[in-house]
Amino acid sequence: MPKTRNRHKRLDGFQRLFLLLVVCLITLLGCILSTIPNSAPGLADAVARLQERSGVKSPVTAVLLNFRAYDTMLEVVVLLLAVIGSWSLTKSPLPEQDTDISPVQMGVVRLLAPVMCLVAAYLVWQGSHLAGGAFQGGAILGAAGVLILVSDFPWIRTIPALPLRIGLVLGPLFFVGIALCCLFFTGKLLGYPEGTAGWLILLIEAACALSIGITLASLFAGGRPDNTMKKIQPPAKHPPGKSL
Amino acid sequence: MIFLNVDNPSWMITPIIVPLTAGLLCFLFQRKTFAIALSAVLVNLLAACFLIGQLLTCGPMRYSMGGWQAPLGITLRTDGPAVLMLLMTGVTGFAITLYARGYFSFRIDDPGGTDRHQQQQRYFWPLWLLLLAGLNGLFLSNDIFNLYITLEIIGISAASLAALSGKPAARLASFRYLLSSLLGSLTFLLGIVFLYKSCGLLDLDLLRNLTENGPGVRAALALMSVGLLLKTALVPMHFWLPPAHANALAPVSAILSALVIKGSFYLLFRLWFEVFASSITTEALNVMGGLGAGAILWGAIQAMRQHRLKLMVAYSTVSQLGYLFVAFPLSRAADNAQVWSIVIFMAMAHACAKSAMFMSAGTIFLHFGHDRIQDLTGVRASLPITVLAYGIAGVTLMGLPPSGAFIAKWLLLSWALASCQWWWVLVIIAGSAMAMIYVFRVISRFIVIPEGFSSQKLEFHSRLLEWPALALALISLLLGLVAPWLLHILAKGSIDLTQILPGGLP
Amino acid sequence: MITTLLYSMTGLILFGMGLFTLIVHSHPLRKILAVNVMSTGVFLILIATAYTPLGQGEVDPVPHAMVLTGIVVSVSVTALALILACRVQETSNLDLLKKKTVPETAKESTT
Amino acid sequence: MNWEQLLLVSILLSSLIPGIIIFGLPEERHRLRTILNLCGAVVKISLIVIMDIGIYLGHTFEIRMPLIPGVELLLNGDPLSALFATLSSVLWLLTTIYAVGYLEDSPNRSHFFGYFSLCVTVTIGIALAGNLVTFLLFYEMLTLTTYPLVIHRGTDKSLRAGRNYLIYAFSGGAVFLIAVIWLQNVVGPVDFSATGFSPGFTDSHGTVLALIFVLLILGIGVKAALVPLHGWLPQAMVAPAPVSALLHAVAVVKAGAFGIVRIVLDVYGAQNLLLLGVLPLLGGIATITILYGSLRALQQDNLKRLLAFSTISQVSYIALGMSLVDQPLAVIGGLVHLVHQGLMKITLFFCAGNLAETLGIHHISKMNGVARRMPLTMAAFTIGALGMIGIPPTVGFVSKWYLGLGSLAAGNWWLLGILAISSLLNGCYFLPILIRAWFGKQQESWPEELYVGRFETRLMLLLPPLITAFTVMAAGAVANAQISPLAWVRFIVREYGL
Amino acid sequence: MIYPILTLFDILLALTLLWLGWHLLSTEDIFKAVVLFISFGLLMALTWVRMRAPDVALAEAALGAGLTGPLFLSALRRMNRVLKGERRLDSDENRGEDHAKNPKPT
Repeated sequence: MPKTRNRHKRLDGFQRLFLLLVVCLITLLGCILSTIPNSAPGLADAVARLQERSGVKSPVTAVLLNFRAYDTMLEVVVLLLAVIGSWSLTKSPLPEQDTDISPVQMGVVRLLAPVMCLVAAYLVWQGSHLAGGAFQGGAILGAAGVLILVSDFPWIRTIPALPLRIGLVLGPLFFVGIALCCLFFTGKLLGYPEGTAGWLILLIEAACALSIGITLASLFAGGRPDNTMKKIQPPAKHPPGKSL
Repeated sequence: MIFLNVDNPSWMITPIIVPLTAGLLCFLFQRKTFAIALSAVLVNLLAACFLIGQLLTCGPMRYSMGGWQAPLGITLRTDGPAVLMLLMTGVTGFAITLYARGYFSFRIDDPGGTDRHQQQQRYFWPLWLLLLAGLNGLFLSNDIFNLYITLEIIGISAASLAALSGKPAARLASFRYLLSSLLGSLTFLLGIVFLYKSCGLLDLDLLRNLTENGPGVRAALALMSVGLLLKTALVPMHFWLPPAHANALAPVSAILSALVIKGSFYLLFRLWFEVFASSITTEALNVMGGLGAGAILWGAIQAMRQHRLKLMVAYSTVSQLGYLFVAFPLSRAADNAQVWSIVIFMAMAHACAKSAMFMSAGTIFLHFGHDRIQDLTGVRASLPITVLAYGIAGVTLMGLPPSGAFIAKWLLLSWALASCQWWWVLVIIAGSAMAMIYVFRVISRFIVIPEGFSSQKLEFHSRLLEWPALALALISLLLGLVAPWLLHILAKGSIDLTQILPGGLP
Repeated sequence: MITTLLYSMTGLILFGMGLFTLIVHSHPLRKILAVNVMSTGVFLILIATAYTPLGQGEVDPVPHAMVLTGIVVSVSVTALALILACRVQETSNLDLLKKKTVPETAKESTT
Repeated sequence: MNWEQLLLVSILLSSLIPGIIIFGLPEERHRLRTILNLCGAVVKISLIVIMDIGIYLGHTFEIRMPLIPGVELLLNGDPLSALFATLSSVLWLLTTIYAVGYLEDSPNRSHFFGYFSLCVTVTIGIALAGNLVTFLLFYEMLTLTTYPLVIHRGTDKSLRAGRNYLIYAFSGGAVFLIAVIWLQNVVGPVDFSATGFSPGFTDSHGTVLALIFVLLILGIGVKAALVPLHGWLPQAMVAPAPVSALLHAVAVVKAGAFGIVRIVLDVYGAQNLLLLGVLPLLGGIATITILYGSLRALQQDNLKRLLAFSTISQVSYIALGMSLVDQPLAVIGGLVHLVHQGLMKITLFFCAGNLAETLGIHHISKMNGVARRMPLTMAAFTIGALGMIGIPPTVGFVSKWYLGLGSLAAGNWWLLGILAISSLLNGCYFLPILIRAWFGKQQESWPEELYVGRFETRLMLLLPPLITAFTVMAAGAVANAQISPLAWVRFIVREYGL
Repeated sequence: MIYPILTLFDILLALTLLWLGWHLLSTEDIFKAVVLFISFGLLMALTWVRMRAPDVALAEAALGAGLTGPLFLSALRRMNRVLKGERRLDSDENRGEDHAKNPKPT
């Protein structure tokens, strides 16, 4: 389609102007960025100094789940919010039952999914001293969930909503719960008691990884579970809203 | 119980943790959600009051998360503006919660209603409570990256809420809103990157104590400001606001217009007048003021031209936001606490008035099935309290005494005259005059009952739909009368620069 | 130092490209892609800032944590935006397609 | 809180509370509504009389409520506010009685009476305001509360009138606001006091203060209907008769005039104004307004419009008196006209309302021989009209006498001439009406005869104008007595030390 | 000695990133753009490793390529399906009417 391509490529006046603007802006920012002296100390030293007290060996995990655990707590909530938002938007448009999945794929998925779960568990565990942690583990879990969803196992449709919700909320709720327990015992929100930091972080990470996995899979599913679904409605037939 | 002491800073986390937990529980249980939500907003309101009391007795406080001190750990802090914003959120949020209950039960009880309303209510509560937690987190946070995350929480939940109504227009508006908000957050994040590269710090108090303000810091501030302006919908970056606010469900519109926008504005203001106050130039302040003036005029003109009530109210938000920015250039004539006082008055009055207006508009929409201004004659006969609430809120928008907006405008005009900047006076007065026109264009329709008009007898009548709006409108009107008390809190809560020591690891 | 600069500039240019595409193009998926590219650009600058060559000390872990957080946030927002975009498409296409299909069917009737 | 402050608050509440209750009452509870209204009015009058006595005996009535530094709400009962408050409350009582009769069986009465009560509360607030901020507060609220009354009929015409009213009033309010803030910036917070601000400012900021004075007068002149800011007033005549009576005689126009008095006497003070040299300006505007209003009134056929233009003309006597602020006699004349004009004008409006309500007469040309059908009403009207012309022993004569004496004392012969011309013009437009009504022959049947009964019209419509007309005569006849408006105004002028 | 090689590698990597980024943003075909985006994500993972950020690299590999890609693809499929389904449904419904109403096409 050369014609459309041409039309596409040609920029109108506004676009040219905007391009110019963006180029200028980026150049300006680039100049500024290059002139910033690299003298800022950063927080590396602080992390290194406090590493021992964090209960984990990996500095990134220490920052994520101890020094700045509050950020992570809120961020797990962000993930959950995305799911709530997507559930509020639409039902899950799972593919039609009649799409045929090759048995090879089914077999591979059956084999791969448990392995991925294992990998995820390993990543979570490894997070305390090497690269890895809740997010990575959760991401692998989520990928496993995506595989299962794509292969369209019949039991996916029958997952009741409540356990799914429990799985989704588990991570954030557990995080908040631990935080409040810490508040109770040490007087500081998320201030882990002496010596328990490592274990608590591992627990939190495990719960969060599970939740993140489920969250990502639910996001892939693209909507709330529809347990009453006998016949699958194509989303287009969904009546458009009438009022407000 | 040592942590139950009044002077324990741990109380600060209540307004964040309680709505957060309640939101999670609401999502988990999906039954008795109103009870959970109501108790959460009630606790939130009480916590805000308690924090004010704490501020008055013990002064500003800082709280280090997990006991990790500033450069590395995340700190929260209370000061005058923050607790007042919490109070604003608490009061408005409480009323909105009650209203939302009335709104949803009205629609669910409607015989023509479908399952859709049930679904909307089910997802409204967790989204709203998490949004509330995000807002409170924003007001209290003292760490710039943490602020980014709270902004994201607010942005995502607000966009989801805006799409809740299920109308195609609402979804489209919500998509635009989400993208704009994302663009805003990303620009803000780029600013954080510049800041971290230049200073290596994330804590606002420590950043404030840095005397160095090289080009890096300036660029960071500019980027963060642009991001926040996009989220605050200052003209000309307001394009996403009117459709998103006007097409949402009425309680959602109230939340978006009253609270969400104030969050990003508060942050912007804090950055400009507290953290980077030393790098601000007069030109930059004038640019902001100019944009604010543009917003006042443009928003008001658009509001006057609208045919739909909710769109009109949404454009009036655009206009009212301008006043907050006109305060920028005039700040040179006043000291810091005064600038805060004007912004706080304006924000609080606008939050209460605008949510009351959206609630009234929503109630009218529910009962009449449309919100075309032309056809809303004689609404007073069927919904007197709603119309009263709308009228009182309108009076606040016009900035008549004794509303909080009047106090704010008084201060603005006073500074403008004191520093001989005539043009601001003209803009402010013109904005108020146009506000008068667009408010009264509607009110005169509402209250006139032409001869031979038979008022519709309404079958459903929910008190929850009418009284919260009236209460908020009255609060906004009488805000000026409690002005000394608010000023007292602001004065008490301004952080003394010398109190904050740099560094300080445990 | 030069590495940091190189990657920072790359990140900045990615940001700019994303910004341009986000504003200029109208397709929702492309807009979401553009936002993703933008966020990647920002993360790249941040990580490049923290970078210190091997043997010259520890890498600052705080930006890494920030980027991790940011990536997760961006994934979740992307997912939400995609679903929203689908819903927009589903409802808005009704009108759009009806306009389109008239000439199509007309063509069929003439042939 | 001592009893004086309590009294001030209860004066305001005595009409606010009935108003709020009335809003909540269902439409058909008219008996309860009437009782509430009348009780409120009577209570208010008695409270205000107590305050008057207190002020006379030298008590101070004052409530302060600081808002922000430099801005505070201040309610203050001084002799001047007592004058206005007493006038308003007495006329409110009469107007309420009249309105009950007037609006019998018409729809939306709870709405009407609710705003009516609020309106009076606000007017009393204006009377009691102790500084410019408080004055401004009530001044803006007055616009808000009278607006629903103006558009009460709901016709397109009334909506248009309402819109114009709002635009005029709020523009005036905005100018006034700017002027107030500017003034505060220059001289600091100003309370209403007998001397005004310190004369030192006049030397240092003369031009600015003069400009601010002009702005203040412009802002307030909208409500006082000074030419050329009078456009809203004749249009607002579409409102029901009690509203017109209230707007013209008690609330809005009078509030504007009262504001001028406050600004001249209390904010600037005679001394400052003389130094600034802006008084001739005020006098000039007042003169133009007096003549213009009278001339326009001459051309009217619609009775209410004629009365409206007559109001424009008459209210400016007050401004005229104020422009001669250095002459105690002129000040007395102006101040006492505040009361006298209210009494006379409300009588006229009551009568015009009676004509319209009983016989459907809106135009002068239809009034031939109406006095034979409604002798009492027309008698009251005649007294009011003669008062307007200034024929003794009515109160109108008293005001004009003092104004004339004041202008003579100031050596302004031309002002005396203006007064004479104005009286002549008043005669020109009122006397033909009187002649037509008393001696004209009824040519055709009345436009629509709405009421036939024992009296010439409903008793509740008849009594108020009779009472006010009697007062017009009595207060003029006993002007020199111990208790009369004139006596109180003399007391005020003594207090100001003029 | 290792320095120039690394720099060369860096430049190559950066240029590839930019090239990929530009292409994925400007290509006509959305599907192609998504595929390019996935490869872009993988390349980013490589960059993170280069920047000594293994945690981020892992997350990027798993999230950026492993999840965002499928998310985009499924959204694309959903949109296309809607488009097709809509068209089929639409034309089915309208064909008869169009024949009846608009015998003369413009």
